[in-house]
Amino acid sequence: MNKERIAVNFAGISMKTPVMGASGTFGFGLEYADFLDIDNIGAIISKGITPLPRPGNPGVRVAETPAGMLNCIGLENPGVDAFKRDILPEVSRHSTPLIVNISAGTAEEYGELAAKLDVDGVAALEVNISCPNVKEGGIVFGTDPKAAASVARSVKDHTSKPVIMKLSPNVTDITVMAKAVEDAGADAVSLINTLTGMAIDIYTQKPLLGNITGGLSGPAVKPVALRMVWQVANAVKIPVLGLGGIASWQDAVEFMLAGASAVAVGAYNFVNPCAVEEIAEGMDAYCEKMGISHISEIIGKIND
Amino acid sequence: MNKERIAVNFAGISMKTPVMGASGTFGFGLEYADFLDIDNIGAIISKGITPLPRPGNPGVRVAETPAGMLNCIGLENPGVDAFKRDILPEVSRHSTPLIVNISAGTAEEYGELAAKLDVDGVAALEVNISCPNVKEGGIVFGTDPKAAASVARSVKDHTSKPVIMKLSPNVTDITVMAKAVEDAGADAVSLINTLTGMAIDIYTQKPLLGNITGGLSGPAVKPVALRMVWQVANAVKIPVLGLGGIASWQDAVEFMLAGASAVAVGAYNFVNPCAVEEIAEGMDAYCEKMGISHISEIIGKIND
Amino acid sequence: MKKFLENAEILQNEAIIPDVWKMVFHAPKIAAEAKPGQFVNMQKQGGKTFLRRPFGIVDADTETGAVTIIYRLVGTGTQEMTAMKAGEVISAEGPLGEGVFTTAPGKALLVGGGVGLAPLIFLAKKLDKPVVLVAGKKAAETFWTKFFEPYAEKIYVTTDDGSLGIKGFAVHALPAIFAENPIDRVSVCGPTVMMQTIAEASDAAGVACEVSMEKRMACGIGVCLGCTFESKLSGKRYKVCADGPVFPAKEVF
Amino acid sequence: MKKFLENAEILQNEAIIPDVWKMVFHAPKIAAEAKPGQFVNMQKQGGKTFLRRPFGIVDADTETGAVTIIYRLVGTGTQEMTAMKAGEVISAEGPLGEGVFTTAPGKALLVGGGVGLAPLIFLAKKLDKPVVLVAGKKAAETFWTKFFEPYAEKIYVTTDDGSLGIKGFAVHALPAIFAENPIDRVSVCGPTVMMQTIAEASDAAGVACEVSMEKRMACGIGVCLGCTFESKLSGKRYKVCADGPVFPAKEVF
Ligand SMILES: Cc1cc2nc3c(=O)[nH]c(=O)nc-3n(C[C@H](O)[C@H](O)[C@H](O)COP(=O)(O)OP(=O)(O)OC[C@H]3O[C@@H](n4cnc5c(N)ncnc54)[C@H](O)[C@@H]3O)c2cc1C
Ligand SMILES: Cc1cc2nc3c(=O)[nH]c(=O)nc-3n(C[C@H](O)[C@H](O)[C@H](O)COP(=O)(O)OP(=O)(O)OC[C@H]3O[C@@H](n4cnc5c(N)ncnc54)[C@H](O)[C@@H]3O)c2cc1C
Ligand SMILES: Cc1cc2nc3c(=O)[nH]c(=O)nc-3n(C[C@H](O)[C@H](O)[C@H](O)COP(=O)(O)O)c2cc1C
Ligand SMILES: Cc1cc2nc3c(=O)[nH]c(=O)nc-3n(C[C@H](O)[C@H](O)[C@H](O)COP(=O)(O)O)c2cc1C
Ligand code: FES
Ligand code: FES
Repeated sequence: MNKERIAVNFAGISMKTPVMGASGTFGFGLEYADFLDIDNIGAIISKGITPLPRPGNPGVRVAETPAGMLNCIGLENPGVDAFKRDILPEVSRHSTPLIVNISAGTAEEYGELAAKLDVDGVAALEVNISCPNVKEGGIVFGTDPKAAASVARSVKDHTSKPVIMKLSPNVTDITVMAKAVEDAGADAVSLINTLTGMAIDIYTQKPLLGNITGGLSGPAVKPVALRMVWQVANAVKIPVLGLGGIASWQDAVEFMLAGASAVAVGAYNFVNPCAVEEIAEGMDAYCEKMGISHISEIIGKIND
Repeated sequence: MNKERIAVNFAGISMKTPVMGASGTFGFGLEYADFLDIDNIGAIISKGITPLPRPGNPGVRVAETPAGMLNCIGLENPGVDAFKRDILPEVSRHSTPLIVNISAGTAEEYGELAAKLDVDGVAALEVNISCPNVKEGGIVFGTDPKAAASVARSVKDHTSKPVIMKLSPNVTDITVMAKAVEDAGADAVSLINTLTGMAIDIYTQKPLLGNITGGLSGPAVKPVALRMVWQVANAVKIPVLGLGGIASWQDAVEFMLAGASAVAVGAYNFVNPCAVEEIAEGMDAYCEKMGISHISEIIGKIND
Repeated sequence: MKKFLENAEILQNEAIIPDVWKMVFHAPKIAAEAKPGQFVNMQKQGGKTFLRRPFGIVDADTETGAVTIIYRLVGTGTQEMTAMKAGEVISAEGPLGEGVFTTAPGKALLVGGGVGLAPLIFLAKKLDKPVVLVAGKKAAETFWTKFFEPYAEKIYVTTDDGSLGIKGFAVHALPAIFAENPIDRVSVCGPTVMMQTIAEASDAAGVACEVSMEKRMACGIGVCLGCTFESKLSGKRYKVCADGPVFPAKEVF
Repeated sequence: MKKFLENAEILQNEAIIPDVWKMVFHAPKIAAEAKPGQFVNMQKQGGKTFLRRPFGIVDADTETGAVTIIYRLVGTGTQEMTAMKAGEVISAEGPLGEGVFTTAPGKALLVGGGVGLAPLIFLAKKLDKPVVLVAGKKAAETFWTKFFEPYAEKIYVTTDDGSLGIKGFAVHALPAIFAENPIDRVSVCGPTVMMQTIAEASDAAGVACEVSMEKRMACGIGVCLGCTFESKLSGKRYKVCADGPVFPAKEVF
């Protein structure tokens, strides 16, 4: 493998590969230590961290769907204090950048949370304004450009780290959201979060998920994610982290050709826990085969 | 099979079963004559008909995706006059209701088209305000509640037939669209049309589809469609025709439990050309097994 | 023509050369109706693909009900077909396409390249001693000749690299073939450029030409409009799957 | 405990009774580490399912590398597993779960219902002559006893319909078992209501009890948080897949 060819700088963060583990699907990275070399991946994006501990939603939380899955975890996490105390020191032993994914109820709380995380060991913040599985905040911030911008501004004001705003696909025009957070000072955007979906048990005649609806992810959503990445990459100047259904190096290459500067693997980690590393290897082999001297050359290439 | 148990009346149209062939995937019904008894299905929904003939989009028009497909046909059709002259008389020989799916460039043109189709042999109009694959009109009508309402009103003013407004899933809140067309006088809504997606050829480094983007359909989108049907059924009083990814009688039952009064099968017809008939049979067997005396009893049952 | 959906037992499924496979399956209804030029739309049920995959009919035995296809390993769908074993069941829809090859009397020249040769085998069988031109990239591809031997009067071969037969493209062999044989019409199936050059050369020689088209298909039965094109002759729009796949060359080029 | 991903060759895959199958596959790394209570996350690659499917380990032979599971035919995933043949390859991830069954000295009672009995077979093998209670709906389900015979000191059977052994639920047999055997602890795996009633009865009798939990899982390795619950004892949140699947009953009920 040619390590230089696939090393990237995303929003100021140096990464060994352009492939990260997506929030909520990669734990805090360490859980994958038996399956891959966690010092040899792009970045670890943490499970969503909130100001206080959260138990998440009751009832069934995951369900399989055709070529994908639904989840309604509801942001279960130990809270920012326990995260800093118990988890951050462990992850910091590794050389791979840790991007902390954050969620809160108001723009102010987002800012306070960002301030608490403005510490060593945190490479960047990914701001989740798009969790479909929690009641407070989530959905408004993810669908209203003004609310999204206010969160972006509040986080920027309270951190020295690069700020990546994570966008929801459940909107009419995702470029409006992307431009709003760009104008508010975001350093990058990541997309997509999950599409809101549902499943029903035809024998109990009740919703399958405890939360009734849940977030759809996996290969099923890839065509939608790719389209949105392409739209957003053509609408903003800040870099785009592309994700949604990536399950192969071919998928990852498609996202970069559409305009993503780096990619993340989500639900597919559950299927192949070696995916984040293997996909980077495949991208390197693609460069070799296609005579591409650096992976970043293909970013947005379909527009040429 | 117990024919009474699954016969339904949808928006004033009597149907032998609650299962129809979806627009653009069922031709004009006759194409399926070798595979099923076209006098034994719920309804035939025609390919989108426009005021003038349309050649559709150039280049590749269909692509497979995980558990689904993309299409960018671009409303190829012979135009309303040729439809009335060449096709309608043939289809009218059958007892199954023909619902004509229509598209046009302005609210006025929608009205004129509706007037031309206010003839014998047309059971209802399904008004496509959500085609993602044509430039003029389509996307505005499908995402702006005022524009959608103006189309609904114009069509209602020019026809004596039931008017079914077909909604786009590419919106932030589909209930807003549904309520707008309900207020404008629509007799029913159908949803979902396709989700806008994309695919890239990693070797040519160009979009796979001639139109760059296309509409995603098939089992992949079912969780999203089901969620939207549930939301809309709880937001409006007019009946809902549910579709999006139906590939089995179990899927069809889920849609009815979520609140659909009838369902349609789209892309899955390409996989199993007998699907529209077989799914109705499966629904009948479900009634038998569950001790349900009429299929309409399960409409919206998950809310109980 | 009537179409059927059959759960077909696979009778044989073997590689001819590493990337080209032959599958024989038992689909008596399809076999009874099949005409040269028609195709079947195949799917392994419970497999990875969503859509069916179209393949030209290579042979259809009305007595045994056996239908043969020859397929090249391309992607997901053909990959999963190669993994199927005799005894397993595959879903076959067909025979599809109203536009079939001409089988009227007269001396026909069949020109094919790559897997485009597959449907021509069935045509050769139904004709009276046609002349056949097998075009390949390299010698390995010319195993095709053995399929035509029982039916052909004469078989010409071209290879791009000259490793077998005449060096060059199919069209380069036409003048000699026309000179040596009293050809009444040409039936072509292969890459678009081959079909176009053969069509033009035939036209120039005053010989009628028909071509078998290939387009990405979703339905295969004329309902999705994924595969349409506009006739160069009449401006009429045709569906490759339902009106074709075989068309007079003048409609296409 | 170390986890592995292995492309495992299937050595055997057969129905024991129509809806319950036994699969043996070659996964030497998993076999070498497996402990009773742990599970494997299985997937037929290129199949119909997106997520892996979890199954308790029934046996793991460190010498031959053979791992055994027993699975009930439930839906898509198990259906496609039944269609796999010896010689085919299945992807196995494991051994998963840090919360394993207690194998310390002492007289253990193993109580299981339905496929919940599967992981108890591996436990029985590792213990010194445990007492086993096999609970089934009807006599057909009690084929399980033959799996325990080599290891058990005594096997009790209950059936809901009384067609074999004691008529009634598992919990109905407990008083007699406790009276007849010097039980130090109880290990249960089965439907929630069985686990809860056994846990309560054990508690009432002053006997420690551990239960093996089952929740819908996406990852199986503690990252998705699909399978968590709150400890009744400490309020702490556990992941069934990573912290369990075996927990002291007091944490759960
Ligand atoms: C009428 C017709 C007859 C054909 N006859 C033969 C034949 O006899 N032998 C043979 O080897 N091939 C034939 N083909 C091409 C064959 O259908 C494709 O090679 C096959 O579908 C590839 O499937 P895949 O899943 O392996 O490839 P993938 O690339 O994974 O397929 C993805 C999608 O693209 C479509 N696709 C890919 N390549 C082609 C192609 N060349 N033409 C049309 N669609 C394509 C597939 O159908 C599928 O929908 C024929 C095509 C048509 C339209
Ligand atoms: C730790 C653990 C150990 C298990 N051990 C065994 C065993 O040894 N033998 C055995 O037969 N079964 C066992 N199960 C249950 C087994 O995982 C399910 O029966 C199986 O996943 C069903 O898959 P399916 O595709 O056939 O069913 P489907 O209903 O089609 O599956 C759909 C989804 O629901 C999940 N699911 C369905 N039923 C269950 C269930 N009962 N528990 C958890 N998830 C479920 C599937 O994993 C899948 O994600 C175990 C479950 C867990 C969590
Ligand atoms: C189980 C699960 C939990 C998730 N939790 C989070 C989260 O905490 N924060 C977040 O921003 N996204 C979360 N996501 C969304 C993913 O990071 C990702 O955006 C989405 O799943 C699409 O990518 P994929 O299709 O590759 O899974 C979660 C996804 C899954 C499947
Ligand atoms: C090839 C194709 C063509 C379509 N053409 C139309 C159309 O003309 N008018 C329309 O309203 N919807 C059209 N649709 C959308 C379908 O009617 C349906 O809403 C959508 O495909 C979702 O259903 P499915 O997932 O079951 O396919 C088309 C869909 C496909 C796949
Ligand atoms: S493939 Fe659908 S119309 Fe030809
Ligand atoms: S299944 Fe993912 S945390 Fe347990």
